[in-house]
Amino acid sequence: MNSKEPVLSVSNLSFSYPDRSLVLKDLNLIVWPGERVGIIGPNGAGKTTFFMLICGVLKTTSGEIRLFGKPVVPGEFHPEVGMVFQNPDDQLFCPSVRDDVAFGPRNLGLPEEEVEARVREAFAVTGMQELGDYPPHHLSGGQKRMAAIAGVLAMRPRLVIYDEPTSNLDIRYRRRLIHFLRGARETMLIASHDLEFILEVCDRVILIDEGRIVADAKPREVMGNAALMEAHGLERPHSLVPHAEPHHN
Amino acid sequence: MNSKEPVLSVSNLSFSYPDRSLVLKDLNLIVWPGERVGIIGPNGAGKTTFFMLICGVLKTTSGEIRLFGKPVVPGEFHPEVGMVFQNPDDQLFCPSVRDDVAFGPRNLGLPEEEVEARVREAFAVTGMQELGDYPPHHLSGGQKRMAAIAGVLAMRPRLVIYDEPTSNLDIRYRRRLIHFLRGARETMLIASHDLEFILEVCDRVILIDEGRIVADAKPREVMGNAALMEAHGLERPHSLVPHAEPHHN
Amino acid sequence: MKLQLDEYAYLNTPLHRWDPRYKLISFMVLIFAFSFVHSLYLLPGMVAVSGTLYIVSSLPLSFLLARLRLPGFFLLMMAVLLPFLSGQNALFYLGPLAVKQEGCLDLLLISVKFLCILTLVIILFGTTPFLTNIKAMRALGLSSILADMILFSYRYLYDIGDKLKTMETAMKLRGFLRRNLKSLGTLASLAGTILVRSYEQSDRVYKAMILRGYGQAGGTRSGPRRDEFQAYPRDLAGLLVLVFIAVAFVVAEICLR
Amino acid sequence: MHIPDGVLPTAVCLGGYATAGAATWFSLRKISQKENPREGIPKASLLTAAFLVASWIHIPVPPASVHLVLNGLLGVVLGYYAFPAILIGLFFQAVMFQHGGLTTLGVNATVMGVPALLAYYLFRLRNIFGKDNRVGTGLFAFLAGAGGIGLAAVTVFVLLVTTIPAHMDVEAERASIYALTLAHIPVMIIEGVFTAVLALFLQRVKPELLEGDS
Ligand SMILES: Nc1ncnc2c1ncn2[C@@H]1O[C@H](COP(=O)(O)OP(=O)(O)OP(=O)(O)O)[C@@H](O)[C@H]1O
Ligand SMILES: Nc1ncnc2c1ncn2[C@@H]1O[C@H](COP(=O)(O)OP(=O)(O)OP(=O)(O)O)[C@@H](O)[C@H]1O
Ligand SMILES: [Mg+2]
Ligand SMILES: [Mg+2]
Repeated sequence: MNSKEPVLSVSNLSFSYPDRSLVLKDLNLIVWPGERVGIIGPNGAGKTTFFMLICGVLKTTSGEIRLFGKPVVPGEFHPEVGMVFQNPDDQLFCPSVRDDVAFGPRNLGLPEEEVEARVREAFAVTGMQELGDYPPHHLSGGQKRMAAIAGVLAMRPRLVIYDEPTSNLDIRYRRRLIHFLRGARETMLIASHDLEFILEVCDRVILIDEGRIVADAKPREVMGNAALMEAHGLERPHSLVPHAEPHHN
Repeated sequence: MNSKEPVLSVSNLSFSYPDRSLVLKDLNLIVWPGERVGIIGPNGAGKTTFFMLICGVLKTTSGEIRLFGKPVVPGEFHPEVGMVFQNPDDQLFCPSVRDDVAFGPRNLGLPEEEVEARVREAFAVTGMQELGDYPPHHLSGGQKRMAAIAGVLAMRPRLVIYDEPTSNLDIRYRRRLIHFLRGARETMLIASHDLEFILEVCDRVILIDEGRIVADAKPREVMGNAALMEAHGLERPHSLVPHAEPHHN
Repeated sequence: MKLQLDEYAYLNTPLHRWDPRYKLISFMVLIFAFSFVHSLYLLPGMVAVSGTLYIVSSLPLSFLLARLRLPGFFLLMMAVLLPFLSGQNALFYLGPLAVKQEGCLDLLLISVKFLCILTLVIILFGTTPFLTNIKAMRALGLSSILADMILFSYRYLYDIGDKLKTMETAMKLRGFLRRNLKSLGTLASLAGTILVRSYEQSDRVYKAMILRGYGQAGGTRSGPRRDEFQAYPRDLAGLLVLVFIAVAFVVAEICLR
Repeated sequence: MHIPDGVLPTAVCLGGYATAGAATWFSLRKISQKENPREGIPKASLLTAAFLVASWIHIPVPPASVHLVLNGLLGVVLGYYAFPAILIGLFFQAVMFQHGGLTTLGVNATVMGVPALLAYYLFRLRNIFGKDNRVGTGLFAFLAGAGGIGLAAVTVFVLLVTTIPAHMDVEAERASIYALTLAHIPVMIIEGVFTAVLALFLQRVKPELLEGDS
């Protein structure tokens, strides 16, 4: 997998909000194609801020971010990168689900048949076909999340960023999402407080606290380390406590 | 505990929305003082609707709900009942956290010293003292949730209803909430998709699916029953799978 | 919150099948022709035209009646004032007040025109999904800034309406009763919170939009292209029929003056 | 408050569309001069929806309750976006709630929107006292709120009374305009107070929202 150039490379990144200094402090990180990187850490650790910087929505205070070898220019649009926001309400801004999914491909300037095809494909992946004509605000929480994901996938990004994808999902939808993510081929960054979910989906975990990367290793190594987890206000997930009876195949 | 009159008694309750019939079907339920009742079930099961009916926000289609022996009259105010909404933003509408917490006691017509005392007490319980002068929309998700809880507690309700209290909370805040709820003396109804949380806090669990009560028993009985849980799109929580190493004292 | 303007837009009648762009133009022309009418002799014709269209649309009568409630107040106010204020020739006396002939005729004219135009508006927006109508307006050349604003506001109207309802509930649960003017301050902070939350949400929405290429290749257009609509000769025929009727009313009005 | 269909002569309706078109053009030009117009669209749309919703809050005026129009406040908060916002808000009200009308959309938008723009200019005068002065903000917000609705009301009455009853004599016309205007003074006071309280709330919680043009 490491044969090609990195998808994302971050060097010496620091960031301050006007009224809050050094939310991120000297971050270094390289993500390779096909990796599924989980990002964990307490509320206010800086996860969302980090994602906004990667997308060029916020401007770095110092340091550099490169996507697919090219430096990120704030305010510029990067069709290779898709982001699913923490709150799907922020992301579903069109009056119908179908319009929302078509929004991105249309902005790419694709011809109408190609837009159609993309929408159909994204619907098929997320299982949203029947809900296409619904207004997004009539959907349940789980369906909204799936619609937001469909909207991002329709742009065929090579890197997808998910910010807390399981919050407000019931267990049925959560399982569907796990299933779908494990089958996907894009590179992913996933921030979540749901550690069991990270454990099931990711092949690498980064622990952030107070704007610093505290650990970066295989999920079982980071999250199985009870001392490390507790030092950063987290807990070892239940499934990493040794069990008498196996319960995942 | 069963010595006194029930806090809540629901008999043959059914409910339909104008455009969606029988969201709740023939519910029967009695809750005794001091009970901590967890309510679980998939998205759209009817949990929030049930809470709205108890508070008299919605009007029952048929059947009866009694609180502390008196029938619930829709639109009437019940100071004995407090509700923490699924989304704390819906609940925080004053310019500062302190004003927000004082809002309820002021509406009760209490003298200003008493209002003060209530606010101080609610702050102490939730640990919000330092944030009193902040505007609620500058708080983080977890702090907003705690502020909403403080506002409800300041009214000293005898029955408190929590709708998804842990969604968007990080593990630190979640643990603090568990701690606080386990120490509280009020009767509680708690709806949540976080089954581990329900397991730690409640002494009784009700499983609702498609508007019907499917199970009503001790948490370990309901949630430990893998067949029952899976039949209703749920999963047995990890901590109920037999363990080799104890991890809760 | 339910507005259910396009509750019956799924029905299948000639009016429902009509290309929304042609329907929009035809109805607007007819509506303006109706508003031009002043002659009492043309009123039966107006009632006949709008009544026929309503029957063709297959919308239930209750749908129309439910929508009359709010504007009904305005009519009531006119009914109370006009017959007494307008004109010289008293028809009869109600105690000391003279009920004047001209006033009554004014009232008749205004109410009939009002009802007929209202019926047309309800057919226009009741037989096409609202969004399709906005898309048709854009296809007809409505400024894309305005069209985008309409689409986004429509989208958030429901959202914010639901928020308001939930917040009012939360206030009531904490003992807030709007009994007197003293609650003005609390209601103002309720409205203020709605504004602040919408403003902050708009910031996040904007970020989500640029991440999906808003304002890139396709300009500010977020909706459909012109080729979403397809017109057939029967769409044009419908347009010609309604425009002909509209012209007939205008000509008749001018001749009768 | 909004004039329904079928009441005004066609010439007045078309005139209304002309003035509304001019005001919209003026506003959009000011907007494109000032800031990134792309950024303004989601902001203005969300606030348009929020204002429409806020105007559904009913204010208890014993023994009844009233809904506010809030056009003065709209000017105070939205600045040059106020006119397009009012145009769209009235369009929704006309087609969804049959409040106002399609032929009279231009007239209604002019009647509500021009006072909103004036209220915006009036509110900017608070800078005499400095942006953080609460007395200045409260005072000018009251004037903007009361003036916005007052001006709109008087214009509506003049339009209605002079155009509808074709057979009314001048004397009676003038008398009824005065009467209707006087009857509206309590409404003006309530709108003014509400706008002032709300502006003070915003100044405390989210001062950016009051800057309208920034
Ligand atoms: N616009 C802003 N202005 C100032 N400070 C901000 C802003 N947004 C976030 N912050 C602060 O920056 C820090 C990092 O916030 P961020 O949203 O990145 O955290 P997070 O890791 O995503 O947390 P969560 O788990 O709650 O989503 C927090 O302390 C937060 O209060
Ligand atoms: N205002 C409404 N009008 C019509 N249907 C509604 C309304 N509110 C909820 N419903 C429907 O009623 C059902 C029950 O909704 P409810 O909100 O009670 O579910 P819930 O158990 O709280 O779900 P969640 O876990 O997502 O919070 C759902 O199918 C929902 O779509
Ligand atoms: Mg975050
Ligand atoms: Mg719910």
